[in-house]
Order: sequence, then structure tokens, then C-alpha cells
Amino acid sequence: MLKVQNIIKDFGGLRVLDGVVFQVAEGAIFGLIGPNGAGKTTVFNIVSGLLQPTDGRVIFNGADITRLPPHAIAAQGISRTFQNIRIFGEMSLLENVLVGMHRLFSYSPAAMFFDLPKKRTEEKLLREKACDILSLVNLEDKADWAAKNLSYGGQRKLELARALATDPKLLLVDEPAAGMNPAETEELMDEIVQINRRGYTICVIEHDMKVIMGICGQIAVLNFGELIAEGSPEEVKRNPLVIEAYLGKEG
Amino acid sequence: MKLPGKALVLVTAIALFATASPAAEIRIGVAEALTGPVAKYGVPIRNGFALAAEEINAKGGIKGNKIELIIEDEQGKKEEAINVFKKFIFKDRTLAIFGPTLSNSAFAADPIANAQKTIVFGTSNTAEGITAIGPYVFRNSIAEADILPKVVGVAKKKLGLKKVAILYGNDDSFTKSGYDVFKRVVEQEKLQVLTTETFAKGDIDFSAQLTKIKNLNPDAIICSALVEEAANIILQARKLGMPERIRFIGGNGFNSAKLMEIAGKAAEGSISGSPWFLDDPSAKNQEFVRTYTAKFSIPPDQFAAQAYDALYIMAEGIKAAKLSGNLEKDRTALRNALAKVKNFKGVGGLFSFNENRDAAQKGRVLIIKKGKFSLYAE
Amino acid sequence: MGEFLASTWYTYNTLLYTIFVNGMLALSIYLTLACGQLSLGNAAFMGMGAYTAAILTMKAGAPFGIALIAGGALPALVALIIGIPTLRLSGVYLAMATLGFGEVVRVAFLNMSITGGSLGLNGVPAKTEFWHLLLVMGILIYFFVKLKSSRFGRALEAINEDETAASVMGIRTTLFKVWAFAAGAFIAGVAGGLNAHFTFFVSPREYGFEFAVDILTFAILGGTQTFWGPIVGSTILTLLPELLRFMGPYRLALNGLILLFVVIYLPNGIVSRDTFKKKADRG
Amino acid sequence: MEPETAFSAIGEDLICIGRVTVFLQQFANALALGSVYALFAIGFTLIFGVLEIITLAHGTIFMVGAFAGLLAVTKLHLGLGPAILTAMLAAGTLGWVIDLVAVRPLRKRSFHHLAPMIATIGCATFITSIAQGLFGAEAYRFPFDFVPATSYTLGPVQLTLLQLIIIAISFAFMVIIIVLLHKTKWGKAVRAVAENRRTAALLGIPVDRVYQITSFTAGALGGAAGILTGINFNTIHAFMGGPMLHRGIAVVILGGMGDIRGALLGGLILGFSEIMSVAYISSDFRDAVSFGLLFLILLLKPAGIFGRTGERKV
Repeated sequence: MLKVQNIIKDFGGLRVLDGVVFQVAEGAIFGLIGPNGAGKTTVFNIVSGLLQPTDGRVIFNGADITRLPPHAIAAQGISRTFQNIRIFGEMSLLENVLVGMHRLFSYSPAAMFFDLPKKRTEEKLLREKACDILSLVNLEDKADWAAKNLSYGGQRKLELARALATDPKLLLVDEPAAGMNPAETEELMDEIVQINRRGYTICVIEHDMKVIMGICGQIAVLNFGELIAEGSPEEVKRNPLVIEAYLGKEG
Repeated sequence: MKLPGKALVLVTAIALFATASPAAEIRIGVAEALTGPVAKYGVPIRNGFALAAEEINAKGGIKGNKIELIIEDEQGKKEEAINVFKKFIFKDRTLAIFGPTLSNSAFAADPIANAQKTIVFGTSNTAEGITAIGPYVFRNSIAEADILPKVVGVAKKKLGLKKVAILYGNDDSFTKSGYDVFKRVVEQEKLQVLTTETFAKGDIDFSAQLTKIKNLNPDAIICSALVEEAANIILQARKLGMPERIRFIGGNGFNSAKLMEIAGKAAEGSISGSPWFLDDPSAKNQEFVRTYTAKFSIPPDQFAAQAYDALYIMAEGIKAAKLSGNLEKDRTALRNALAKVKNFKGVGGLFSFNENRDAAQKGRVLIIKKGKFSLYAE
Repeated sequence: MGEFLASTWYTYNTLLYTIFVNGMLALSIYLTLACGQLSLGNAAFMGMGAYTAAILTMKAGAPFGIALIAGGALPALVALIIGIPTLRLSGVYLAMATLGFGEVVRVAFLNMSITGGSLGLNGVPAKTEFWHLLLVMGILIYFFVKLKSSRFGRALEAINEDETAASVMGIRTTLFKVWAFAAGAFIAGVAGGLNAHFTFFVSPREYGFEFAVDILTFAILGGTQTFWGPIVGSTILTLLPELLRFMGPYRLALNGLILLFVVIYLPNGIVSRDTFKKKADRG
Repeated sequence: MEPETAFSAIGEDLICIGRVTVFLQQFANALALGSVYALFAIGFTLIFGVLEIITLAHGTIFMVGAFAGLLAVTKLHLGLGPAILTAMLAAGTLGWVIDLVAVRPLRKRSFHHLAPMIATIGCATFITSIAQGLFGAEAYRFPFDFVPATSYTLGPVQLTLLQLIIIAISFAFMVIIIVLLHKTKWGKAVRAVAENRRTAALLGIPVDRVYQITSFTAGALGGAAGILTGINFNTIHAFMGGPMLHRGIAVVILGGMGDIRGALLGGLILGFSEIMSVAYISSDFRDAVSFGLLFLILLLKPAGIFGRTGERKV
């Protein structure tokens, strides 16, 4: 479904990514792991269109999406969350999800101004759907809270819900467990699996391999911008390069 | 610190104006720019009115009725001028209005006074078309068109001018109007124009224009500018090595003691024109200059002189009009009487209104000699 | 009593008109602020609208309504043209580009013959009636109310809060910024046309940098979290110099102090979200 | 009218010499004007770079510097050097007070990022109004021959002593500021805060003090520009800061917000474009050319000449 082909990215002379190649199969939960500073988030930024690669291509469902702007990539069906949570703090939870649904709306400015039936039915329908999505992450009872007032874990969940709201085919999840305690992490991993079962392909970044070992079918390991291993969790775990660069350090 | 004292005086002055209003007073509104950049014209105007009102009232007023000036700040903004005019017309119910300071504001505010049949008397509006707004609009400020032809004609004859350069402010209606007149006159006088240069309001550096002009070596520089800019232009020209042989010729804008204060010796020999000038030796003017300077500790300029004369002209009109106490009728009666004012002797010489209620006044050509304005030609 | 009311109305109606026009200008800049962009070109847009409408009614005898719409359309078109290259970039670049743009527009007014050069246009017919202002303001308020709860309003708010996140949600951020900028220009142009027809006079002097900053001050002082903020801010700042007349020459000093204290004590503006929340709590 | 006609009788060589002379004189004019713009803009850009605010009170500070210098000369009878120092001290103190009163209270809380800018507008309105109350709206000048009106003829070019002083002082201040920023402990602290205030605070840099010192320094530079302008151009009045602020903003944008080299170069570019457009295009279009140029440069380099565009922050 997603093919990342030989991505190279330089930041002012510094090579951050050096020929990264991997594939995400439809329906999978794919893990992208590596120590901090390995370039994982840069990969996401390139896939979601926030950064342009120096070289290489990103193919999604057979189409080259390498230099498309972020909104066009979103329209192709790729959505993401951010490592440092980036919800719209002043807006309500419901509005956050509705922003995620932006491209599902189609009514015109005229329909807005004159309050035409098309607008009203669309708003009604999608608001209901937004509530459904919020309930998926157990936030439906706080729908009209300002998002900034949510707990940290709540904000992570909201971000996940907002990403889902775009109705993506592929969901990029950036370090969902960062800053969470083990119990919360476990709950979140459960939710990711639930989401995956609903038919979403998921690509998840994590620096702590143990966290996602249990849920990923396939894992790629980045170190200093280079792909050092790819395979099933078991294979990766046994890879000496990985042990040396990464697991070894973790002890 | 001068601040508290001065503020106090001003506040009391305003309080006095606001409270002291017994029955038989003739209320006249004064709308001038008293704050903001335009205040440098508005404040002397206000002073001129205040001095004249004080003198008239000290002599027992007009037929025993004292003049009450209601002074409001219009900041040199058109909306503010409209607001102040409306306050005068509808709330303070003044007999007539003086102001506003700028022609721009006059174009906005005068139509309102005219529509309400209230006299509006401009003392500093020189733009073309002000009195065409309507029959209730008067002014004693003489337009550049009435003076500049004479100034240029005299200068050409006395100095034997052939080639001139023109420098003017192109974003100001006063200096632009002056330029338009200059351009016409220069064509009539068949002078060769080597170059026409412009500057903008607030400019302080004129070196580029002057370098260009200097290199073309004209006989004179015709300059339509307000006094601060004019003074700076003259000063910078001399600093750039422009010989004194090259004279500066200007209009009303030159007519202020500020010109010598800022340009100093560089201003010597500059030629301008105006009905009034500070050093006019006539007894009436010397008395005005003396009392004004004593009262406001700064010599009057043309704005102050024109305002001072304007109130006396208005007083002539009031004297001649039959006032009944009915404001609407009185305003019209005053309008008709004012239009008939003829041969009034003011500090700026003999004054009459012409059929368009504009000033019919003789301009005089002036030259700066030994740091003073003196008569170059009647 | 009736006479008193009439004279009060005639005394203060221009002030009231000015409050409405300034309110519209504040809303025009609010639209760009609402998606995180700072425009210093709204005074120039107002000027373009004022000139366009005045020229149409004076020289072409066009109906007032048509003149107003044209006065809004021209600046909107120009905004589209300059907005597309500048708004693709984020940050304060629009502010900078519009600053230069405003100056170019001013010089254009000065040097064109149809605008009367530095003398401006005088004798603009008195066409603006109070109901025109009420109607336009009513439409604007209705528009902003509708916008707030629509996909467009949410998109603008999202862009304002986090442009990157908004773009990942599939929002065409540049498109929205350009449209908001152009719609703001339209509003400013209409406000300019209305202003010209009750002040009878248009000149290039009035639409410079200082007024652009004034417009911005209206919006920021009032608060930019809701569209009520700019309206309240412009009303207060228009009234303040009139209310401070008793201060004489120092009224602008007091005006400045009040501005300073309001900003310090209400840094989010006079009207913020919390204002409404508190009211809701009490109610 | 073309210069050619004026010279046509004299011959081709002289035309050529005449042109070169005029060009050199205009070059000198531009240098003098540009260096004042640059000096003004440096303070402005310093505030933006370090405090991250656009201070619209900088024009007022400029005006206060000019008046402080004027009073120092007319009331205290100080010479040029002490007068410049007085102007800088007064303007610097004002810069510090504005920071204390208007900007500091807004620093710690979360607020609209333009709120401090509006607060500086409030300060500017207040100070300008007070200045007008004290001095009236009319223009003042320094005493005649306060700086000897000596002119130097460098080849065909005439430069006054004052122009030379202005160019020298402006460049000296710029060099001093750049050296201070790069060679001293405080300079490093200032740069660290400009880079990232949170990191700087973590490193133990007294951020608040850095802000105060920056505000003072920026004010002092604005004051220096004010007195030099006042001496050279002889029009000191309460509203002299307005046009300067307007141009200062253009300069800073041109050079890149917050970059000192940018302010220097931007100031010179604006000075040159103003002078040269008058000299070789038309004075009618001076402002259109200058600001049109600004507009164009921004289209090509949106962050200004030295501005960091970089990648979008993610």
C-alpha cells in the first residue's frame, strides 16, 4: 500500500535520512522503530508532505505522492498524529474531530450563508459521526470541552480520533505512548489494535520496541538515518545490528 | 517641568469658555486642529481668534454683546471636523463657525454647515473650490493663484530670470495647488523649466533633488512647500554648494518667521508673496505683532494674522446685521451682511469679499533681507 | 423632547456612522487575523473602495449599491492577486508585503488623474444613510455567526491554531488564507465606499500606514477570539477621543494611557472567550 | 528636461564628467541618508530579534532622542559628543521604561502575540502627545554652527563635516554593537536569548535582565539616530518619528527581521533607492520605487535578505 523508496533527506549539509526503503502492506500494523534522533519523525513528515525529500519517492496505492502538498496527501487517504501533541486547544473536542472531517464536507459558502438544507443535513450527519468517533476513544462525554482542558492522555486520544475523522486508508501514529504510564500505554495499544480491526492500515513510530512488539506484524528499524533491519518482530529482535545499535543500549 | 502649569492654564481656559455664558453672548464656533501634526497651523489660528475676541470684548463687545468663542479640536481629520461642525450647529447652536484648518477637512465639513444655512468662515483653506461648496462658505485666506503670478512676474523682471527649476510637495493639496499655479505662470512668463522635482510630506532629506537641480544650473528655484520643508530645502541647497545667485521663490508657505529661524542666513534673498508679513511696519500690524508675541510668547505667523483679521471681519458683519434672537433667521441675516463687508482695514491691509465670498485682497511681493521680510514690490 | 432628540441625532450621527465604518474595518482585518495572518493593507483596500465607489457615483452616475459592490470587488481582486504569492508562506510575511503594497497604492492615488492626485476627490454625493450601515453591519454579523459554526469557520480557526496540523487534516490552508484576505479586502472596500459618501471627500492621505495600524488596534484591543471583539474595540476607540474632549490638548495622551492599560490588563482583548463563558456561568 | 540639453553646448567630455560628478554626489547623499536609516533600524531589529515584538514606539524614542539632544545643547550648552551621549541616555532610559511598563507585564502570560505591539502604540501616543504639550507642534533646530558648516570637497563630491560625522558614527555604532554581541559575555547571553529564550533560561541566563539591557541599547541607538537626524536635517518636532518609523519597518523587513547586518544593508538599500530613484527615475515615483522594490525583494526572498527561511518548522 505504501512504498517508501530510497528516501534521502539533508538538513543544511547534515544527512538525516540516507536511502530509507520500506513497504507497508494493506491492513497491517507496521512499526517504525529506532532510538531518539534516528529520523523516524522525518520519515512521517516526508510521507505526510510536510517536508520534501532531497531524493527518493513515496508511492501510495500505486500513485507517486512525493511532492504533493499536505492537504493533497490527506485527500489521498493518509492521516497522522504528532509526537508533540498538536490538537486545536481552543476548539472543542467535537470541533477538533469536525476539522478532521473537513474533506468529507462539500457544502458551498452560499449554502453556509443561506443556511440551505444541504448544509444543515451535512452538518447534522457529520456531527453525529464525529460523536461516534469520539466514543471510539471514550471521549464522547467531553465533546464540548475545550481541547486544551483535557488530560495529556485524553489529548493523545483526541488526536487519534481527529486523525481517524479524516477517514484515512493509512494512519501514521507518532509515538503514541510518549509520556504515558504503562497502564495508559496498554490501553492505547489496545485501541490501536481495535482501530486496525476496523480496516485501517496503521504505521506506528515508537522508540521503545517492547511497547509495540506485541501488536506489529512487521517492523523496520532506523538508526542514524539508515534502515538497519526489517522483518517480523522476532526477526528484528534477533538481528545483531539491532541489538548492538539499539536493544543493547536499552539493556 | 512646564507641563502641569501649562496644562492647568489650558484646562481653566477651556472651563472658562464652557461655563461663562450669560445671555447676550454671540456664540461662534472655532474648529481647528489643536492636536496632531496639523496643530502647528491650528494653534496659531486659535491664538489669533482668542486675541481678537479678547480685544473686542475688552472694548465692550459688539453693540454691547460679547463674543463667546467655543473652541474644539478637529485633529486635522475629516470625520472629526464633521463631528465638531455638527456639535456647533445642532448642540452649541453657534451663530457661525470658523475653520477647519485643512482644505481637506473643509471639503468634508463645509457642506454640512452650508446645508444647515450656517456661515462657515475659513481662514486657512486655500484649495480651489472651497467657496463653491455653497453660499454660506466664506474665506479670507487668499489663494496661491492670487499671489504667485505677481511674485514670479516681479522676480523675473528684477532678476532677469530665464531658466528655473521647480520643486514641490506632491502629496499635499496646498503645495500641489501652489505648483499648479506656478506651472501656469511659468508658461505665461515663458520661463524655461529645467526640471520639476517633488518631495513628500514629512521628508527631511532633499539632497537628491537639489543635487540634480544644482547640476542643471537654473537662475532660480521655484518652490511650493510649507515652511518647515521650505526652510530645510533652502538650507540644504546652500550646504550642497548651491550659489546664492540662485534664488528661491515661493508663495504663502514661505511666510513665517520659522523660515529664518530654521534656514538662518541661507534664507537671505528668498522671494515670496502674501498680503500680510511679520515685519510690515504699519502701526496696526506692529500693535498686533506686539500684543500677540506678549500673549503667546511666539511671534504670529500668517495663520494667526488671518484668523485675527477674520474675527474682526466677522464682527463687521455682525454689526451690520439685524439680529433678532431667532438663530435660523440670524444666521441668514449675518450671511447677507457678511457678504457685503468691503474695505475692512486689517493687519493684512484692505480686505473685501468678492462675489464668490473669496478674499479680494492685494498680495505683496516680499524678500528676505537681513533676517526680516521686507517689501520687494507692492 | 422631539427637537432635543433630533438635534442630538444630527449632532452625533456622523460619529455613529464612523463607529459602524470602523467596525467593518475591524471585521475586515479580523478575517485575516482569524487565520493567523497579519494584514497591514486594509487601509489601502479601504482607500481603493472609497475611490472606486466615489468615482462611480460622481463620474458615471452609478447607483449607490452598484458603486459599493464595485468598491468591494476591486480591492478583493487585487487581494487575490497579491495574496497568492505571499500567503503561501506562513508567518508575518503578509504583514510585510502589505506594508509595501499600501505604499504603492498611496503613490498610485497620488499620481492618477482620475483620483484627483493629491487634491483628492471632493463633492462626493451624500448617499450613505444610516440604514445602509445597519444593513451592511447586519449582514456582516449574520455572516460571521454562520461562519463560526460552519466548515469554513472551523478551517480558519484550525489554521490559526496550528497551520501544519490543519494542512494534515486536508485543509487547503493557502486557499483559505487567500480567500479570507480577499474577503477582508472586500469588506474594507465597502466600508471605504460608505465612508466616502458621508464625508464627501476622498484623499490619498487618509489611507496610509497609520490608519492601517489603527485598524489593527481596533481588532487587537477588542480581542480576536470572537468577531464581537473587533466590533467592541473599534467602537471604544472611535468614541474615546470624543469622550476625552474635556482633556483639551492632552486628550491623546490619556487615549494612549487607556490603550496601554487595557492591553496590559486584558491582553486577550476586551472581549475574549472567557467573557462569554463567565456570562454563561452567571446565567 | 534631460541634462543633455543643459550641457549640449559644452561638449561630450564634459557631459560625461558632469554625469559622473552628479552620480558621486548622489552616492554620497545616499550613503548619509542610508546610514541614518540603518542606525534607526538596528535598534528596531534588535528588539524584534531578542524580545520578539514589533515596537511601534521606536519612532517616539527617536523623537525623544532628538529633543533630549536639543535641550542638552540649548539649556546645558553641551558639545556634540556629550549631547549625543545625553540623547542616547535619555532615549535608552525611555526604551527601558517602555519595556518595564508596557512589554514586561505582557511577557509572562499567554496572550495575543500582537498585544505588546499595541501596548507600544499606547506608549507612543502618550509620549508624542506629551511632547506636543511641552514643545508645541512646530519645528525646532539646533543652534547655527553647532557643528561647523565645513564642507569637504573630495574630488567632485561635496560632503559636509556633519555628513561625515553621521556616516562615521552610524558605522561605528553598528560595528560596536556587532562586536559586543559576538565578543562579550552579555552579547552571547543576548544572542542565546534571541535564539531560544527557554533554553537560555535553563542555561541560567538572566533572561529578564537581557531584555532590559536590549531595550536600553535599542533605545539608545534610536536616540542617537534622533539627535543626528535633528542636527543634520534641522526639523525636530513631536511628530518626526512617524515617517522614520515607517521607513525603519521597511528597512528591517528588507534586511530580515531581527538581523543586524540586515538592518545595516536594508538601511543602505533604502537610502540608495530613495536617492537614486529621484536622481535617475523621477521624484514623483520615489516612494513607489522604494516600496515596490521592497515588495519585489519580499516576493523573491520572503524572509528578507538575511532572514532565515529554512524548512517549515514541524
